[in-house]
Amino acid sequence: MRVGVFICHCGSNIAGTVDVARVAAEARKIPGVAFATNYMYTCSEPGQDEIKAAIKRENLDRIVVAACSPRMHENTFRKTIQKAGLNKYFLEMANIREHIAWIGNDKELNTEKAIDAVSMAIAKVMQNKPLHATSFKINKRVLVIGGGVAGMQAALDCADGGLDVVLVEKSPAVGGIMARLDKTFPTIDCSICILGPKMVDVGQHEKIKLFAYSEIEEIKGYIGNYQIKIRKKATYVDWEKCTGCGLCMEKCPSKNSYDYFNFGVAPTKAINIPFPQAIPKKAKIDPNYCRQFLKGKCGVCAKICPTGAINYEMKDEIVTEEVGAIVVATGYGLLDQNILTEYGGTRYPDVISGIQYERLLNASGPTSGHIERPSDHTEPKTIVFVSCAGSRDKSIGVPYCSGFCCMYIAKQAILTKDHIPDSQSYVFYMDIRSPGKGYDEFTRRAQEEYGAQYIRGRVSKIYPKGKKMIVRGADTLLGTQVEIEADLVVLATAAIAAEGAAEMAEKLHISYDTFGFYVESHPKLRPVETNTSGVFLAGACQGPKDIPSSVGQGSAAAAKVLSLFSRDMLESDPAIAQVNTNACVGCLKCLKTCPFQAIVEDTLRSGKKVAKVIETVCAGCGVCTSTCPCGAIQLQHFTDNQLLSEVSAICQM
Amino acid sequence: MDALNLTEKTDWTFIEQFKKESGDNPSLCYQCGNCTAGCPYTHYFDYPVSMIMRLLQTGQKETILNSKAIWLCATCETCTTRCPCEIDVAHVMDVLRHIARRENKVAEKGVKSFYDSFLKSVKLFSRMYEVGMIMIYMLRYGYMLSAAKLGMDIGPKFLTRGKLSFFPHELMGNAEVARIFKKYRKMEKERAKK
Amino acid sequence: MSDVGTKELRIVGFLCNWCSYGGADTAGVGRFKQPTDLRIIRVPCSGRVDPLFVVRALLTGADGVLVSGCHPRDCHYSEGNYYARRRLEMLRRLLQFMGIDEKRFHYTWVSASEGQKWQQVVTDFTKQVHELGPLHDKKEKAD
Amino acid sequence: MAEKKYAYYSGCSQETSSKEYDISLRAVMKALDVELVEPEGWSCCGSTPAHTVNHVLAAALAARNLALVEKMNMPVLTTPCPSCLTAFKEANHRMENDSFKKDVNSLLDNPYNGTVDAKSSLQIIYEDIGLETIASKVKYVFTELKVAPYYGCIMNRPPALAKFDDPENPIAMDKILSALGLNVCDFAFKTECCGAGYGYTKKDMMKELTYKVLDMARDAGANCIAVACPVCQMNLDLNQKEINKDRGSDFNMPVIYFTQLMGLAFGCSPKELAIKKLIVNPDKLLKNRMLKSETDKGQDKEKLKASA
Ligand SMILES: Cc1cc2nc3c(=O)[nH]c(=O)nc-3n(C[C@H](O)[C@H](O)[C@H](O)COP(=O)(O)OP(=O)(O)OC[C@H]3O[C@@H](n4cnc5c(N)ncnc54)[C@H](O)[C@@H]3O)c2cc1C
Ligand SMILES: Cc1cc2nc3c(=O)[nH]c(=O)nc-3n(C[C@H](O)[C@H](O)[C@H](O)COP(=O)(O)OP(=O)(O)OC[C@H]3O[C@@H](n4cnc5c(N)ncnc54)[C@H](O)[C@@H]3O)c2cc1C
Ligand code: SF4
Ligand code: SF4
Ligand code: SF4
Ligand code: SF4
Ligand code: SF4
Ligand code: SF4
Ligand code: SF4
Ligand code: SF4
Repeated sequence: MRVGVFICHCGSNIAGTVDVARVAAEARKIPGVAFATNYMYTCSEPGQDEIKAAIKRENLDRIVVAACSPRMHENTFRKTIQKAGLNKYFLEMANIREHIAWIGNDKELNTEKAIDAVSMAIAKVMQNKPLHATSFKINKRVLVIGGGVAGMQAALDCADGGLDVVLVEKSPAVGGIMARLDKTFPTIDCSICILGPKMVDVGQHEKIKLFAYSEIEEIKGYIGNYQIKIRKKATYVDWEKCTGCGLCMEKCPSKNSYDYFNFGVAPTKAINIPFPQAIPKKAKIDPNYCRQFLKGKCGVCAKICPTGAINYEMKDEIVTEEVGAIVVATGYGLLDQNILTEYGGTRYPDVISGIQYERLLNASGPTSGHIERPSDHTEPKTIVFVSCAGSRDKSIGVPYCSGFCCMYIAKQAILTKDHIPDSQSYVFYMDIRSPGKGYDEFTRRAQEEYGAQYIRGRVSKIYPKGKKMIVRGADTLLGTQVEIEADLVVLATAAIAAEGAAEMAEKLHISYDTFGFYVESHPKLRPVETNTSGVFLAGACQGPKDIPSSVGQGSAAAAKVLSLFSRDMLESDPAIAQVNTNACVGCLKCLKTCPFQAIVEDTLRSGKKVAKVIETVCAGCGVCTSTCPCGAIQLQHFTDNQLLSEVSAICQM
Repeated sequence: MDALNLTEKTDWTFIEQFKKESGDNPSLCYQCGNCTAGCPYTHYFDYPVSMIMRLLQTGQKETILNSKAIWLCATCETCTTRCPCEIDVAHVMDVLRHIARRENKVAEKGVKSFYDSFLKSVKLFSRMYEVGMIMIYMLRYGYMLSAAKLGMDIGPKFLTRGKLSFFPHELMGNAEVARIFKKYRKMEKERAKK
Repeated sequence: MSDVGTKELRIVGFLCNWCSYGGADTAGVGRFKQPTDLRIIRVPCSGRVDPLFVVRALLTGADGVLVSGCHPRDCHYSEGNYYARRRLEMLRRLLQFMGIDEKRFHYTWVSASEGQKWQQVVTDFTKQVHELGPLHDKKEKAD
Repeated sequence: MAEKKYAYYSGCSQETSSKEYDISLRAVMKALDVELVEPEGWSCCGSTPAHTVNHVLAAALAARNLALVEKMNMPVLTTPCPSCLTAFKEANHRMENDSFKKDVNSLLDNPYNGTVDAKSSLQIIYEDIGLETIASKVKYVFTELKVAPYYGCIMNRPPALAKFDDPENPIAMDKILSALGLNVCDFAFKTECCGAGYGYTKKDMMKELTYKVLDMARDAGANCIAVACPVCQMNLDLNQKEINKDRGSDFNMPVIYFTQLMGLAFGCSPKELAIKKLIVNPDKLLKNRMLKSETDKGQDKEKLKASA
């Protein structure tokens, strides 16, 4: 065996705190090593050429690259050695950057540690076997979860690209938060006017199969071949028959149903179509408020419906869809105002959230676009906006910036002036975050043209006095406490992970951060991919973002799906489990533990019962390998021998 | 006025001393002003509390130790409760008072004297004994005028309702309590030597 | 690092590729300083860690072994870490029978985004092993 | 035998300027069948003045008392005074640190091991005794009272230390008063500072803060204030005349300990509760009282009216 070892400087990233020349020198002493060198930037083109040249020149058959994390460049170097004619599994990487050079400054200790890391990699690579991928067919249908603007964009781009799309939306209509907005920054165009046509397209596109008021029940399979179980929740209205005429809603006597679409600004009927432009435009009964469900009598809607669509007996229904890739676009949620007790929580009707204010501004909202105080329906003259209401607040576990509220506050301040010319807006802010194109100009306009008073400081307390709400804050630029007697207070409540985000991540086997936002594969270079191949992200489910970024990501995710589906076959990862039928005693312990049901019982010609791995199903976790009492089932590339050789490399010295 | 020359006038040792003594990290403060916004006493402060935090970040030792603010803070905990960065601001003010005491820089002598009288009364009587405390406050610190006024305001109302007793409670001094103070002085002296 | 004691000890870490290995990467990217005793072996899943690996390491020269995987319910392979937990919990009890202080072995969950938590885990565990001292009368590394 | 038993630290003020708090609390606890055991030879907790000097000294003054309770083998010490409560909680919290604990114990004759939990009497009444029991003891309902419940600044703060109720909108006292059948106002200044210990040194400052609280209580429609802190009580009660003189206002708002209100509802006599010690006389407001059994009926009628 002739192992070649390449130690990377990564500029000064590694060489600054690791004596790379000494690591190479020590590597050379290890039996089996035929060649060892150190190089400035190994991943650069000349760096890779150097590896290829050395393979030829030195006749190397195994390669160790000691550099950054394999999560960064393993694929790069696998391709490199493949080009030089080696099987790509004859590569091992030693992570001497993230795990060594960057976490300590003691060059002596770091160098020792790097030598160990290289020894381990050498020990392992000598055990490596050539592995060959097999290819399988892709099911070229895509599932999009979440029908907000990001999900719709992804669905439309995929459908326009010729793919069959399954779109699953949890609520009764698509559109997400954007469908609730009045106007959008920084251009102040009507939100539903630009979103409406997209929603109609989604509803009518022959390639898009829309499941509204539905949720993902179960996801099975792997990239190229997923089986999805979808729960169609009972609406108690047969949507095949419902024409969306709205008669039922008019006549329903249960008038105090919570209006999810309007964030509770005003009540709605127990049977309702969420908003005039809803797609699909179908009615749905809320059994928490319907008298038929609560008291067992009413039936008004059933009597009135001209198409006989009402069905109080309806049950949830499970349907199965098969797809080859998944785009997750489940968006975000908003912080429960009740947590902000210093602002009164929801105790004071005239302290509302930004999204509720958006509904008050909206011409098709519950007040037909007249701004009024929820308490007495009068027109407010003094409106105070409180930014970062719960955002950037470590004390409640939301240390991050919600990203878009600075901008929408400026928008709302501008719109307020348009609606009520003799009004005065005040905005409490800590920083104005407006780094997009035309954004800062926009927040400036709110101040310069629309006269909004911006006060630099946080608000500490809000309380009622007479008919006014007193907002007590600081003006840190004046260095003083200030109070404003407001008619209406609008809190820019923090953006948080969507409800159920963690459960969804678990179904998809993707990671989420401490706050419940999904983790992308690389924060800069793979922003819409996840670490689970075949699953892509779009929109605010990955972190708070505004509409332009959400749409951009929706398109980007679609492009990723289209490029994945541009091939007919996919290569499987050959690092899967393999049974040594000689050693297997047929106990089937492995079968019981495999999380993917990838193992079946098989009978050899001799009649012997053994375990057998279904190649396309095995995900390569290795749980079976650590289960088997005989060492008969081995996860390729991570066999007992390979891992123990690494242990030996560092322990038996 | 000249620009504040931060190269010369940043007292890094003071910042370090503060950090060590308090266990608080002034860098956590992002100057949102919430503490000032909620502080009931801010109108009486010479520097609002968020500015004290800023002065601390920039190592302005003299300004801080000579401020009235640190003595007028009532430890009401409003700032600590609402600080989004989880800084125990009231504790910061407390520690600044300790440093100011040690360095003999007390901008609000009356407030300090009151605290001292209170403790003196505790040392003597082992419990706070209001009449005794007021007498100490009057005698030792010569605040005759205000004290006389105090006597006028509070005395009659309290005495007629049997609220102030002229005599301390039966306990009348407990050797252990006095010892706590004695041992504490000794501890302080030893610390100072080091 | 100096604050955990004088001489380096030998600690072997088994880290799952998806979460903890990524978490250690994140800690590195964030330049979160850590003690240097740890040597990391990458495994696909914490469920791949055979208790025998741990025993082998401890018997042949390691002073401590750390296993870290994805948080329960967040496993890249659905439930590999549940198997890991069950097995490693058994192992902990076994170690006592073998006369090895169970404090030399630790398993935990660190996700790819938790760089700071990883720093804490490494620092704490290294400190814990240093408090116990070396497990073997090791020859100097040079020979 | 009493059903529940607690170590009880009345605090210095409750011996002098706010005797009525101690007296009424004891009466209420007796009615509720709770035994209070005072540690013998207790001393001052150190209060605010001590912690402005040094935290070790402050903790030692507090811990001396906790050590007495520890010796009595009682796990919980209750005190009506939020200032004492904070002193005890601070001491407990800081003494979790070993070197701090060593320093504190070096000042004490008998070391304290940190095993005694300090809880306000309000918390004990709210959590351990509970609203149901309280409601079951009510004999009279005082129909004239419109109460603003005032907790003061440190009863629930900082939340990490207090570990009781909400630091911005506490409700324990509201619920207790409601259980007494009283009319409780939605009061926004429940935790605004009343002027603290500045009554002696910075009177104008104190009066300004007191004014704000009184003003807000009146705004909320209250005709009296319920308190749970001797300092709050003194500041709010003692200075109304002067404030009226300064500002031309006309406050005459009784400031009553919540324990006195409980006692009155339970049927204790004003004398048993030392009502006379209050400066602003509440007698007029207390004149109208109804037997609870009657008000229940009345309320039912009102409810019927309202729903009709
Ligand atoms: C008050 C306010 C004003 C704003 N104004 C502007 C503005 O003017 N300009 C601008 O650019 N941005 C604005 N924004 C930001 C804007 O709302 C977001 O950028 C945008 O909505 C993100 O789109 P999304 O599709 O990623 O997520 P969402 O809009 O949240 O859509 C997600 C969709 O997924 C669905 N879903 C969630 N979970 C599941 C599940 N488990 N299964 C199936 N479906 C699921 C939801 O029901 C929803 O329909 C504003 C935000 C707020 C709060
Ligand atoms: C000091 C500084 C620090 C930064 N740090 C960060 C950071 O830490 N993280 C981060 O995310 N971002 C950072 N940025 C921003 C980052 O530089 C940009 O986001 C990124 O470079 C944009 O990439 P791009 O490909 O769009 O444009 P560019 O990097 O500008 O690339 C454009 C390319 O097009 C070529 N080109 C131009 N005109 C023509 C033409 N007519 N014909 C052919 N070729 C042409 C140019 O030569 C150039 O190679 C930083 C920026 C600065 C200034
Ligand atoms: S359920 Fe019937 S009445 Fe209601 S909207 Fe549909 S078709 Fe019209
Ligand atoms: S049955 Fe329910 S949904 Fe239908 S009209 Fe009656 S209350 Fe409304
Ligand atoms: S976008 Fe602005 S208002 Fe929103 S959290 Fe960030 S800084 Fe605060
Ligand atoms: S211009 Fe650059 S430096 Fe200035 S606020 Fe914007 S991003 Fe920050
Ligand atoms: S556990 Fe091992 S021996 Fe048992 S069936 Fe599976 S491979 Fe065969
Ligand atoms: S490695 Fe083993 S346990 Fe894991 S998926 Fe494959 S067969 Fe199943
Ligand atoms: S509230 Fe906290 S973060 Fe804000 S200015 Fe005060 S100390 Fe700083
Ligand atoms: S603790 Fe002191 S600084 Fe903080 S709010 Fe109260 S008085 Fe102001």
